[in-house]
Amino acid sequence: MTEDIIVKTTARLMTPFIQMFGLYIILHGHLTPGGGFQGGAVIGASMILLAVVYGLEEGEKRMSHDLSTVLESSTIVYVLIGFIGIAAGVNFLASGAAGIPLGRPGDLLSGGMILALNIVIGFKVASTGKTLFYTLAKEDEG
Amino acid sequence: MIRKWLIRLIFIVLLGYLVAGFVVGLPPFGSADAPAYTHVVPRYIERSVVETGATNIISGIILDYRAYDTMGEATVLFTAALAILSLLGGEKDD
Amino acid sequence: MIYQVISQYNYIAAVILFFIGLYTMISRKNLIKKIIGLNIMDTSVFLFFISMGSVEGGKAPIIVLGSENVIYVNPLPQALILTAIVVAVSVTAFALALTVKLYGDYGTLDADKIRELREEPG
Amino acid sequence: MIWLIDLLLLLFLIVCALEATRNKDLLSVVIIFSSYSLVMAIIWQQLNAPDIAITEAAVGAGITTMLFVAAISKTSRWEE
Amino acid sequence: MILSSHFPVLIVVAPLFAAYLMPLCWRWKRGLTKPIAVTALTLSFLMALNMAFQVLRSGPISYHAGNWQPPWGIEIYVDYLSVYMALVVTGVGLLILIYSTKYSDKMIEKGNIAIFFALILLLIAGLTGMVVTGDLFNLFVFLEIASLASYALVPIAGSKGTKGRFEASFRYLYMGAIASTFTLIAIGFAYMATGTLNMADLALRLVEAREAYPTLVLMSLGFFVVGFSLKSALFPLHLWLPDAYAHAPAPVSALSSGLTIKVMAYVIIRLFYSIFGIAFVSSTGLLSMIQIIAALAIIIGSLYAIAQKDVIRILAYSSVSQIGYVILGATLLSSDGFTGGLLHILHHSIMKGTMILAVGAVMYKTGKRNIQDFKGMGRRMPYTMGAFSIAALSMVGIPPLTGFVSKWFLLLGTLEAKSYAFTFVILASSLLNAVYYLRLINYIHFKDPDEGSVRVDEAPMTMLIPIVILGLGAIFVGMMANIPLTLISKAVSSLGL
Repeated sequence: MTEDIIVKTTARLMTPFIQMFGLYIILHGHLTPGGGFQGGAVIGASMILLAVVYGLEEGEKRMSHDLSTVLESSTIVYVLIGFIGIAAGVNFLASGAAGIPLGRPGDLLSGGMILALNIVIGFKVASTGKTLFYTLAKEDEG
Repeated sequence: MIRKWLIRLIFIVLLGYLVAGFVVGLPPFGSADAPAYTHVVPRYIERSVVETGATNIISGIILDYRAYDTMGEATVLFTAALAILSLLGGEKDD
Repeated sequence: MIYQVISQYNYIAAVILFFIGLYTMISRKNLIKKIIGLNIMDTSVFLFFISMGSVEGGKAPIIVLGSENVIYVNPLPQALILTAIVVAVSVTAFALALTVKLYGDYGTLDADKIRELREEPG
Repeated sequence: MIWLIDLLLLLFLIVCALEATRNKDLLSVVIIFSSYSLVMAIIWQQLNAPDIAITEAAVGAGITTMLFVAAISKTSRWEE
Repeated sequence: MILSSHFPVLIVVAPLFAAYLMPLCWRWKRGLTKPIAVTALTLSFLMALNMAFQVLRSGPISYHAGNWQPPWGIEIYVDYLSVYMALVVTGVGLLILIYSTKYSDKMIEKGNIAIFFALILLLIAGLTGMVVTGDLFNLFVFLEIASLASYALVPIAGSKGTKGRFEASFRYLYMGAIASTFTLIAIGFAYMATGTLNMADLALRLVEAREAYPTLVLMSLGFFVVGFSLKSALFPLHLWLPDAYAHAPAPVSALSSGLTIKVMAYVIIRLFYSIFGIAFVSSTGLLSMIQIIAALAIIIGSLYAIAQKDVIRILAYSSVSQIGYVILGATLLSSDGFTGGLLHILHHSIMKGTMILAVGAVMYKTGKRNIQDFKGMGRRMPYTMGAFSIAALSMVGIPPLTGFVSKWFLLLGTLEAKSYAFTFVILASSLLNAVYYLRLINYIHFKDPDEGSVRVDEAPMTMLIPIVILGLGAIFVGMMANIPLTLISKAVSSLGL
């Protein structure tokens, strides 16, 4: 990676905003265009940007291996949310029927399980995007 | 060389056939009377706000009406991550 | 007849892109080219789906609370395509990982050369 | 008038796809493919599919392109 | 709260859940990896068994995921055919998984073991999901899970695998991706013509749609058939299969051959009978075309198998031939033929499973699998090779083994349909099967081993038990064919034959 001060500074300044934007897309997925996939992809892309500008090792430092293992398996939470339906006596992945409050349409806290599922998907997509790129771009040691 | 041109020829003929013979048979573009718009979808459009609480209908569909699909989709991502890790990832014993 | 064909230009473009992608997949020997072809083919299918969901005078399927008599476009194909895009990315990523490994083994990305190299040792 | 713009965008897509098939420099192909994805995103916005447009812009033009670039940087840039 | 009413979804979720746990286990509690995998699949199998009784007692089960009514939400629909396939998939899958627990220690790179089990679980969950779903797009999603897992399982052995494994996997992916795209297009066409994705609803609405949008329905059917013919390796679209089998680890070959291509054939059956309607399919002329293709597959697959030297490749080409039997049986339009085709699914899953696992056990011991290396193996690994021989004899169709029963029904079917050419094809192919399987048996039991070949003894218990159970299954199912036949005959009559 070249020592380009402009690129590095810009990347450092931009990354928090990009990630904030990604988070916004995730959290407002049930109100505005976007959702877990889109926001997760934006956050994943911001991590890829960091890796491209600063090199892979620097990016690796920001996320420990344990954490990314846990995030890889975050789909478990999706299934657990699905079990709420069964626990409530209705079917798998039921939301309104399981008695999860739907809230007032238009509020941030509305939409039953949609918000929670969006967050799970967002983490999942971001971490997978990061894993895919890092694994593909990593130099072979042997 | 002949094989290459043969493939191209077959492709162009197929393409012409499809464009002429098949596109005509589709419901008109942008029509509101097409079956795709009149059978299942009206409920999503009219009642998703009441039934799922989401104003974004697409969120309502993928994470509530068809949430089981989305679980599968997250699983596809999980599979892809595992698949790549098995090829290029982590610890190797020699 | 001609008008009927012309007015469906989205579908025509999707069909043409589909065949360009399929042609790239079949005729090019380079593995990365094949994967690009696969992606073009996939996006053409997505274009077809989204065009199918389009409705004359329709708005994006985000409900504006309080407004009435708004026509929205068909949201279901869009929801399906969201899933399909993720699937396409997963397959692409895995295919690219395989090409990296193949290059490491054979030093080339040409499908024919790889086959020759593989059959040489017996 | 708006249909003319749509038509131009679709033509641009087809030209991009053809060029991606023809070009021998894989890195150029990937960049062309990236712009193809962006134009596709615009078309989807035109067709009132903002969700898909955002996804395509973030995934197709962002993540997929970076994956291609990473793969090309570890293999060869030229198609023989 | 009755848990058993949730079995249609839990049967898929249990292996998925275990698969999600695999990376966590590998990181913190390595000892738990294999027990969790086996437990999850055992649960799945028990649920399938329970569902079989439920279905036999009170008819098909319809489960609405998320409590949404079918055309709007996703319906999981378990009828006789689905539950039969689910039993085959989870049962054979469980035995293969138990076998892999030992096999993976030596034959899979250590860093990949957890991923290996996770992918096997994902593959089986994907196949089960495809079998029980009642929604077309859901079918596509689970198809992708299963496909991606099976592409990734081919090169999983890492540095312990063969040299061509990446190329085999790439070829498989290349064909599979085209097939998946075709399937997606077909789903798009079907949706465009009818406006629904639910299979039962689709079947109703297609009747009208055939009048309104004839080309669309026809194209949808065509793309479906091409896509799933590719996936099920129906001749002449089988080119990916021998390589993928030869380079994959033995349990993976057993899974693909025993289960994956069978489930793809199941989807073809489902499309023909439950969605498009067999009368319509037959009126388009597609049905007779597929009959001929299947007959060609039977003969040409066997001929290729005779020419091979590598035992796994013999078995791979034999699979190409056997999938022909299943498809031929399903398209004969006679109830006996259909029964034979469905029974052949069970028969072939068990037999091919036994044989590939037995070959895997030999590879585990000697690292070789050329037909020459099998000389005298019968004396060194008597139980493994005994099971192998039973399976091979069953494939040839010796009575009282299963192969005989399914081929008998197929023959009756061809006679009932008055397609005497196909009667001849089945008889001729039995002869061809006999040529290569009896040659194998001859090598194994009646030849002396080469001088200086590796001395080996019986395979370890965890590997031997699944092989022997599967081998005994050949005798058991053959003798008591009425047990699977109760389910199959209900499936056949419920599909309208």
